[in-house]
Amino acid sequence: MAEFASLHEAVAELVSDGSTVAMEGFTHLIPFAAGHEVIRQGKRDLTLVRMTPDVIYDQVIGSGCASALIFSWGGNPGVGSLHRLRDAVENGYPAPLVIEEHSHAGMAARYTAGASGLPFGILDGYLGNDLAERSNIAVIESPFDGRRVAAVPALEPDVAVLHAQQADRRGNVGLWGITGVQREVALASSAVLVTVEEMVDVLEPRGPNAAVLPSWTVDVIAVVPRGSHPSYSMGYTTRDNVFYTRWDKIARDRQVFTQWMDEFVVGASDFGSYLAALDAGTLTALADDD
Amino acid sequence: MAEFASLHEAVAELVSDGSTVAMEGFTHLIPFAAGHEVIRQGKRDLTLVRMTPDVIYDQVIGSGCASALIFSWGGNPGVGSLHRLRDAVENGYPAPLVIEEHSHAGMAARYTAGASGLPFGILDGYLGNDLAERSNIAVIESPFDGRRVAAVPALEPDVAVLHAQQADRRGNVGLWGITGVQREVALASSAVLVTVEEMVDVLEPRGPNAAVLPSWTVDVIAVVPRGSHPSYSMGYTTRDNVFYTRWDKIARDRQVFTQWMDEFVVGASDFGSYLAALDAGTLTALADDD
Amino acid sequence: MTETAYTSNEIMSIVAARHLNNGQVCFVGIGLPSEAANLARLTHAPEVVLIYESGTIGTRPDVLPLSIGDGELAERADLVVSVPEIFAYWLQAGRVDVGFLSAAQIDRFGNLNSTVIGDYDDPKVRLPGAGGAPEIATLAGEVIVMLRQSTRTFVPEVDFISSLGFGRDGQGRTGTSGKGPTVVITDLGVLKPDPNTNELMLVATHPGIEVSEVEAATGWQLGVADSMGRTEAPTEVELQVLRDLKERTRVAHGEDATVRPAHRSG
Amino acid sequence: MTETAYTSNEIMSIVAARHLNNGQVCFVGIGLPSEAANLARLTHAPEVVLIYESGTIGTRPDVLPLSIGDGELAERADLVVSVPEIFAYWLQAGRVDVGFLSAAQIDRFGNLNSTVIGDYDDPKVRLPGAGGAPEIATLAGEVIVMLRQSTRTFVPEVDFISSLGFGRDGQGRTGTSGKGPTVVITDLGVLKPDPNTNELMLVATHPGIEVSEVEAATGWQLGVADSMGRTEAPTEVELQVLRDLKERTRVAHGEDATVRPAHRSG
Repeated sequence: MAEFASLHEAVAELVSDGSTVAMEGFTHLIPFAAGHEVIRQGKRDLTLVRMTPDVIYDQVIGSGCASALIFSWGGNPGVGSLHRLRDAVENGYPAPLVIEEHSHAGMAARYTAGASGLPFGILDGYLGNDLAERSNIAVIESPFDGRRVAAVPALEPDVAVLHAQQADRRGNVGLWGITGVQREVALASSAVLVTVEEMVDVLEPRGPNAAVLPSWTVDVIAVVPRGSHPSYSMGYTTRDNVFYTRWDKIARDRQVFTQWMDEFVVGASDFGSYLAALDAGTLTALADDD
Repeated sequence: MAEFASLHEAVAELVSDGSTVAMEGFTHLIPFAAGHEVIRQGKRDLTLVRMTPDVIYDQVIGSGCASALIFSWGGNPGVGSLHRLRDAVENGYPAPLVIEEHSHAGMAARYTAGASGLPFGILDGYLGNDLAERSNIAVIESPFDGRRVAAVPALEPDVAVLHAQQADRRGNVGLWGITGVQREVALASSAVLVTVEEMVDVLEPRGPNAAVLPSWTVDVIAVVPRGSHPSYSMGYTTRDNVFYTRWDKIARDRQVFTQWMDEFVVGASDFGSYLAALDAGTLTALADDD
Repeated sequence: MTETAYTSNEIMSIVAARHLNNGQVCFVGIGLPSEAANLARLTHAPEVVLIYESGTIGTRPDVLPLSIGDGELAERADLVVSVPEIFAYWLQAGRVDVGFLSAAQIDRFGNLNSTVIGDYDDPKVRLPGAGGAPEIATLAGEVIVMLRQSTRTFVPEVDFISSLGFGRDGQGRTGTSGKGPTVVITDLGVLKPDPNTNELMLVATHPGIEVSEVEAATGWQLGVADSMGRTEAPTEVELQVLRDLKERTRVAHGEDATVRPAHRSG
Repeated sequence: MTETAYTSNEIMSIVAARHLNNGQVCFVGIGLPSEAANLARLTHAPEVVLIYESGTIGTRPDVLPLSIGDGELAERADLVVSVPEIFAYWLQAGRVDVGFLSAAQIDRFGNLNSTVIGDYDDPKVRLPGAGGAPEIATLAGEVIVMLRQSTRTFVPEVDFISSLGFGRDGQGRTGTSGKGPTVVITDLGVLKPDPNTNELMLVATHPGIEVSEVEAATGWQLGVADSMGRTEAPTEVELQVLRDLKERTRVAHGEDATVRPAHRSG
């Protein structure tokens, strides 16, 4: 059964230096508050996993918490590059980052194999491109008709870190809308940390594609309203497109980045300071000032 | 885009002698009306596919429409044997029936491979039992850690025959509750025939696990209220447990079976006669009379 | 005897229910396994998680389902998933602690037959088939078998292994992640595999049942544990909860209450 | 000229939209591909089925999404599925007629690079990566590429093949089910693979664009079709529908309307 805890306690309990951590979300329900807490607690040497690393991984990588990244697309959605990710890969700043990259279909098959307890997954993929030789891909033949398919090893992170809309009092987690690979990640990982917008008596999806993670598949839940900002939580918050645009300017400069992180994340007591700055309109002031 | 048609037209268009037909449903949403129409049109030499053949396949097999059955569990749920299925397998009556049997997990993996366009599926299954040597199973090793898994060939029926709760006017099909392997069967099959309880302006699921088959994945839809009797359509009808009990008596005797089929299926103009007898309380009179 | 009278089905369900611990995740079959699992949930194991192969997870039916896909199971579940998912993401991934199985036959090494009596290609009795059991038997953490005991059901060697116990030689579980049948509960007593040979041996008899009766109902020379146990009689609470459950089921499904009498008078 | 003035992005979107037929199933990327696909849907192809890799199927956004996972896409979809499913059940199973792709670089055999400029292990520019494109490139019935044309983007050979066109020798599609890039739409004209060599050649120029301009913007000796076509100028309707869509988008997302001015004054 899932236990409820503060976000500080949840991260301290589940994320260790050296952990393989998957903070997932396909532009929706991205666990920013949890990512901030990982940075605040100064975790080191993490292997980050995610299909679509975006601004939160830019922040974690730029803060020197990670030594490796397993991914398929890393960018600021609708805006452009992740400058901290690029600085790490291109210049080894603030620390070198070992990358292992796949296609989306390959990552999805890896997570699915992990969630299914299989040693590998198969897909009609990795044909004719240069990804195959950069990743751990095998080709196997169908024992029935000889057709060749790609095989990819199961992906089983130590910790899945997710944001969802609701948890009920028994610790069942409800999410809906675009749910990406979140169910597969939760079921593939050894431990599951979930932040939620709200605790409710009964899960009540307010959109399509409703899913439930039963309490017994979740380890720790922290209630963190607006915890997916600047991404969104369908039915609760909308995407802060302005923030994503401003992030480009903040992350482009090492010093501005560090100053921003110090002010709103590292030097803050919790996610509340960040939300207060957001409400006061000062969160992206560093990007306005030049 | 799906077209709407009468059930007579739908079956005539999509089901041919010799077709491989999967009338699926996991005790819920079983396409009885469509199965009756297949019998009424005197289809022959069908290869029937289903994880859980139940009373409708007892009727189809007993009527001599099938020459083969691919399945994993064939019984009258909560009651006992399917006497017509047994008579075909044990005595070749009314015609011999070639069977190919799997475990549920194996059938699910076969349908999933079919829905995914893969030549085969893999599972941790068929260990230490006598099914493996009776079916087309292979063992393959993980190219990454050598762990052995079972491989099963993709299953791609010619026609999926399903019952669902709703279709909207554009031909999108909505179903909910226990949906079994219905989505996988629809996506694995070359053609899809769906009967629905009701045509609606907007799909409105009234239960958990709502799913949609988009119009362009469906070939023909026939509106047949109560078309899943004696199984049920969550939100519309309840399971007729009495019918299943009575069926045991009807199917046990070749002559009683034939008389019942002649009266309510073969000799009827359409599913309406069957429903009229149901409402009049005469549908299972043959089982009362001894 | 001073205890309340009870039927042999009742004691099977009650003893099986006692083997399920609170908080365990249990993959349940229809019939006696479902009755036992729900009895456990309604007595000492309120947080047991019941999974049915129709895709219902964490279900708390108020009445017993007649089929594995009753609407009751879906309406009262924490979540409902597809059948491919229930086998891949939930059973295969090792999330099931206990599988509850029954069968037509069991042999001395706990192998189960639900496929065929006689020759496969020329069967004496064609049974329904294996269903979900083969993978429950190998992937659930352990398996509890429930089966009424007679020389027809407890045979030296099954005609067909639908679901693996310990194999034809008692040492056939190589490559399986689960422990297999750790306990077999019958209407006469309780059997467990011998720690060395994995041959099923009698470890307890139900109240009023003699060892000789169990031996006579077994198709092989039944071994008996050094320290034979005696099943504790059903408590008033166990019987009451079970009977209430079955009465609710009878009323809800309407079969006996409204149909059988009409049938008898017809 | 008598036509309404238009931008180079606008003609790219309009020409690309014309290549999409009513009723086709289209796997759409963010940016210009999304703009073009929705323009087609709002003009001549109302029954086009748009799929985004976030799992939204048959979506009809009223405004353009800024990210591949905008709520707008989910709210206005016929159905929303998981990401593993969108790739396995929908793309891989061959249900997608047209894939719309973009990239940082394309080479003369239509291979796409969105991974890295320079050496992989010591990159000059680390790009976002391949995302969903590698399998769209091999599994969609055909691929439409949209890319602004310059010698930096149209190179003889890409540094890294993220998504297969016709391979490094133009004959590298063995084993793929889709036809690959059948058309490349740029701000200057339209290119198609030569039927024999699969080398991209110019088949049409946009209004006001000379062949020499396209040649100058191409990193290899560009072949030109025997019968060169001329892109029909955008119609009033095409331009109006596109501009209305972009205006709705601007207002909905609020970026330019409310934020940029504040920023400029900041």
